Amino acid sequence: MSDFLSTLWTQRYMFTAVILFCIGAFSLVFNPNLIKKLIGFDLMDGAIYMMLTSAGYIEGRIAPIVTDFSATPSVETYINPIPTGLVLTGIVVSVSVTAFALALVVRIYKKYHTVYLDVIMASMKKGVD
Amino acid sequence: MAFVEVLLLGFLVACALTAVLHRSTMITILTYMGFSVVMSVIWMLLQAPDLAITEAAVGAGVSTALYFLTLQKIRELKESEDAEEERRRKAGEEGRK
Amino acid sequence: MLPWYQHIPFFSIVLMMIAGIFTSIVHRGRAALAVHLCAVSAVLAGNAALFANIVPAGETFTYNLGIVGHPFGNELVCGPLEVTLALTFLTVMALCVLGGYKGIFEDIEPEKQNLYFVMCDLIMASLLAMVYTNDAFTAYVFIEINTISACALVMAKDSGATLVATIRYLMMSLLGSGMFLMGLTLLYHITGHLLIIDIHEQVVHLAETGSYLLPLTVVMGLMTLGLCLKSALFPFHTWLPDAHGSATTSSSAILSGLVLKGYIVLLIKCIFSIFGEHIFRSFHVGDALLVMGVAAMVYGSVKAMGETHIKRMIAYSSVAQIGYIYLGFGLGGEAAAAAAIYQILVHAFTKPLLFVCAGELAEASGHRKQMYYLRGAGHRAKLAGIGFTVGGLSMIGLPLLGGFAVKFFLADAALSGSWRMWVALGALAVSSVLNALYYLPAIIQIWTIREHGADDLPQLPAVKPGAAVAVSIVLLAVGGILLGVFCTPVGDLISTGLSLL
Amino acid sequence: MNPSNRNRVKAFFDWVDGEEWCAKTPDEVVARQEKKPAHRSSNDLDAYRRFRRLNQAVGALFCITLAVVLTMVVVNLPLFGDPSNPTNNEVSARYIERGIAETGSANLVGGMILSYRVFDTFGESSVLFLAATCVTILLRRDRKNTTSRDLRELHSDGLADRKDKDIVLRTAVLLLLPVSVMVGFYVMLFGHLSPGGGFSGGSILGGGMILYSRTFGSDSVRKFFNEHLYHLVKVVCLMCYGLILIYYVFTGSNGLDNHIWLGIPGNIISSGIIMPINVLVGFEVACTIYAFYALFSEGEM
Repeated sequence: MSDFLSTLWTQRYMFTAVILFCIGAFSLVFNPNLIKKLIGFDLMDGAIYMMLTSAGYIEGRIAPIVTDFSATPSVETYINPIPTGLVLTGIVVSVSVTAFALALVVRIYKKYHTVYLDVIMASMKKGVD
Repeated sequence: MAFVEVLLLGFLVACALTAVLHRSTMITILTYMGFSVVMSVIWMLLQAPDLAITEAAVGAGVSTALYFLTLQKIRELKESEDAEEERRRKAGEEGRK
Repeated sequence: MLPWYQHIPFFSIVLMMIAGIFTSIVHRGRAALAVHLCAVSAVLAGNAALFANIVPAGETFTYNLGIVGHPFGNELVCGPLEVTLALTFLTVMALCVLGGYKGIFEDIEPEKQNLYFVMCDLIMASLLAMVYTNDAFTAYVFIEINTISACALVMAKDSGATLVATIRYLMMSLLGSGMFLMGLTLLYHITGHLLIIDIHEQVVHLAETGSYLLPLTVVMGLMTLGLCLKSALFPFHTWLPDAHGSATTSSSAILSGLVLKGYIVLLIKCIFSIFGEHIFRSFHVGDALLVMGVAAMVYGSVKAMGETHIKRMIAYSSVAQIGYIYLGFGLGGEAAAAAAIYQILVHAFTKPLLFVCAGELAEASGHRKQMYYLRGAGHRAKLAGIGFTVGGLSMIGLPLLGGFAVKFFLADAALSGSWRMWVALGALAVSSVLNALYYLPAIIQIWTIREHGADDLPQLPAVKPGAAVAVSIVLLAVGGILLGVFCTPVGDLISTGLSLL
Repeated sequence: MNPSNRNRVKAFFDWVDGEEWCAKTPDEVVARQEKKPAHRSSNDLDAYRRFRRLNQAVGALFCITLAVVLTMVVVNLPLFGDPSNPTNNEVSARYIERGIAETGSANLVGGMILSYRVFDTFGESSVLFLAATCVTILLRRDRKNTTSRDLRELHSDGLADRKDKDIVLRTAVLLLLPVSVMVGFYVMLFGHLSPGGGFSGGSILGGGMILYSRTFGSDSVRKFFNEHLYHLVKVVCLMCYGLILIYYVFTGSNGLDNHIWLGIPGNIISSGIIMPINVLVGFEVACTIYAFYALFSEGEM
């Protein structure tokens, strides 16, 4: 048990990411409020990015930005640059999706006067659309 | 250092829970903004300054601005609807008189 | 210097993307359509040349997208299977747009028509990228491009129903991409690679040494689940009928014919290239796919029987047809997977055919899509009626049509003897009967002559299809029939491609 | 089947289908397809509210299960911060050791995503372009999404030239604006030397424009930035990016020398294609972000 806990402590970033991922996924799927669904999506993506970044972190090494150009950079100095690059790409994707989805929410509100998806579905069934 | 980490990570989880569970959409968006700011500190801890800058500009800046714009738009619409409703009601009352 | 044809995959993708970017400043809808068709035909010609060059030799090559060699950058991979899929997708894309172009210009505001074609261009680019990519993260980026542009196609009609359908589709898709990305993250963490070939090497190594087995299982689960969500496998199909049923004709055709298939192609890459079929089966993810596929086949058909809206009926039938594909993956073995890929090709031709014809029939019935109003529509729009009949019969599985070939291949592959055989054969039989139970009444309905004064429907004039629609219907139908007639050579081609994957 | 049984079956189907309207049982279908469609049956809103509770309880259970499974996975993953993790293999070593020699960029992350993985990054820029296009489809004013009442209100409220008269805000924004523009350009132009890059620089610039528009009215932005310019900048930037990508990949895959001058690492004019791409992406992002704002708040640029 203490073994488990100490591993969990070592993996604290990933563990937090898991919790955030689940909170985000819950909100994305089961919250009827569209804006909170989107917040859930952003939380979920943030959690994944945190997981990815922590996969590239190495204890005691620094960010891969070279300042001393006299020698060839050594692997021992810098952390793994790949995850950071991937997350950079990912963040752009998630902000684009957020903007698109928010525009949809605005239009839907204009049409149905609510942001609650289940209420919208109910009013659609009544043939209000 | 460990203390700071626990504090930040705990704050992230607390923000996420508040954002998801709180009734008010306004609070949700504000806590999400807090989440983004703390996230950018965490990127610094994880030695990813590129991400810290991007997260601060995008998560706490652009995303939040878009959320607020949406909320404002919705409020505006709601107010104009209410006004319209009011006008219609008054017109109806006058008609009845 | 590389042989010239090896550049084609990369240039196809980039050309489609640049065409999309350029289309956003072409302000007239018809000019945008012309740009789109030119780009697709150019890419189609290129891919045909590529096909001619590599398929006879059974050649596979990888293409570096960067300055240094193999494990250090993005990569594309191309073999017989990839190029066949790309050719099919390109053809069907052009035909879908042609078949529904009247609807596009009617349903969308004039100043926004060009933006619709931007979406078409980028969907095509992302499909090609998903087919050709050899890098798991590139796949993720293009999944997102595909998601956003597919949502835009649904909402292009801009009515209340399509907006709600779009947001439901978007939420489901976002969950799917989130799951996929989570799986990819974990996979990167335990293998340290993003190129599919290298990941495969590491996965084989991990499976042999038995390390990280739990993460590996969860990775498989997450990636498969993510792609299943996006390709509308039962029980994650809830968004599909609304989205496909309410969108404009060519959107429905593109969405069910191509977009769903893009994710399934990616799933093929996951199963065969990333994990390897053997390892994938040993983790029993395939059995889950089998069960869900069978459930989808039955459930989709039952729900389609209950629909009176013709496009929703066809959309529910898509749920069932996707089930066939997953049944193929679930059965396991090269033959079953080849049958599943065959189903991808057949469905890519047949479903757009049905949607385009349904659109035409509805137009001939005063833009009403309820079955009731479609009575006798076949007489008013003859070509569309014939097209619908061919498509419906192919779905039922009439010999010499594409659907029959699929069922034959699936049944053939199922004859391995295990419990899976009985499940698969039973599902195939039940689902064929169910298909007939809703396609036949629909076909009878559209060919029934209405007596004068027997009902309250107004008499409608016959409608002549435009040239573009006629070309689209004829070519889609011919494609489906050819796939049914020449099933052996195409099947062989797919098996070769699959073994080279 | 008796009626109550049938309702239960119907409820089940509705549930599987995400609470959708569902038809009757299969037996009636053949007959019904020829009948005149009835209006969809109305459903009570309360049923949905009840459903919401149940749905969320099931969801919470599901998510907790997912959390437990993923926690078990996390415990079994390679340890955090360990140099011997599988991720620290020859690929990352190459990016670190030879990154400067091959890309000329001191910021290895920026160098990596814009040279070794430039195809991904082009895809990412297209995602942003795509999102901007979608927002345009949805929110740009046209006959369908704008009623005459909206237009009337827009003009009567003076929404079209909304200005903030608050002197504190105006002064603060005037002070903040040069800083944000400067920081934006710095992050963009020095993306190959210091943290940042095109995307973050562009967002900061775009944020500055939003602030300006918010305080001084969108008309004052329209003086120097209109829809025409927006399309021009967006398309020209992405096209140039695409052409650079084609040249770079074509020469790279053929193994040809691409004659791109890498410069002296650490200088501002260095790093081959990375600085130009950063600038192009930066301008595209700034335009797009302002376009988001303008479309959201007014429905036009």
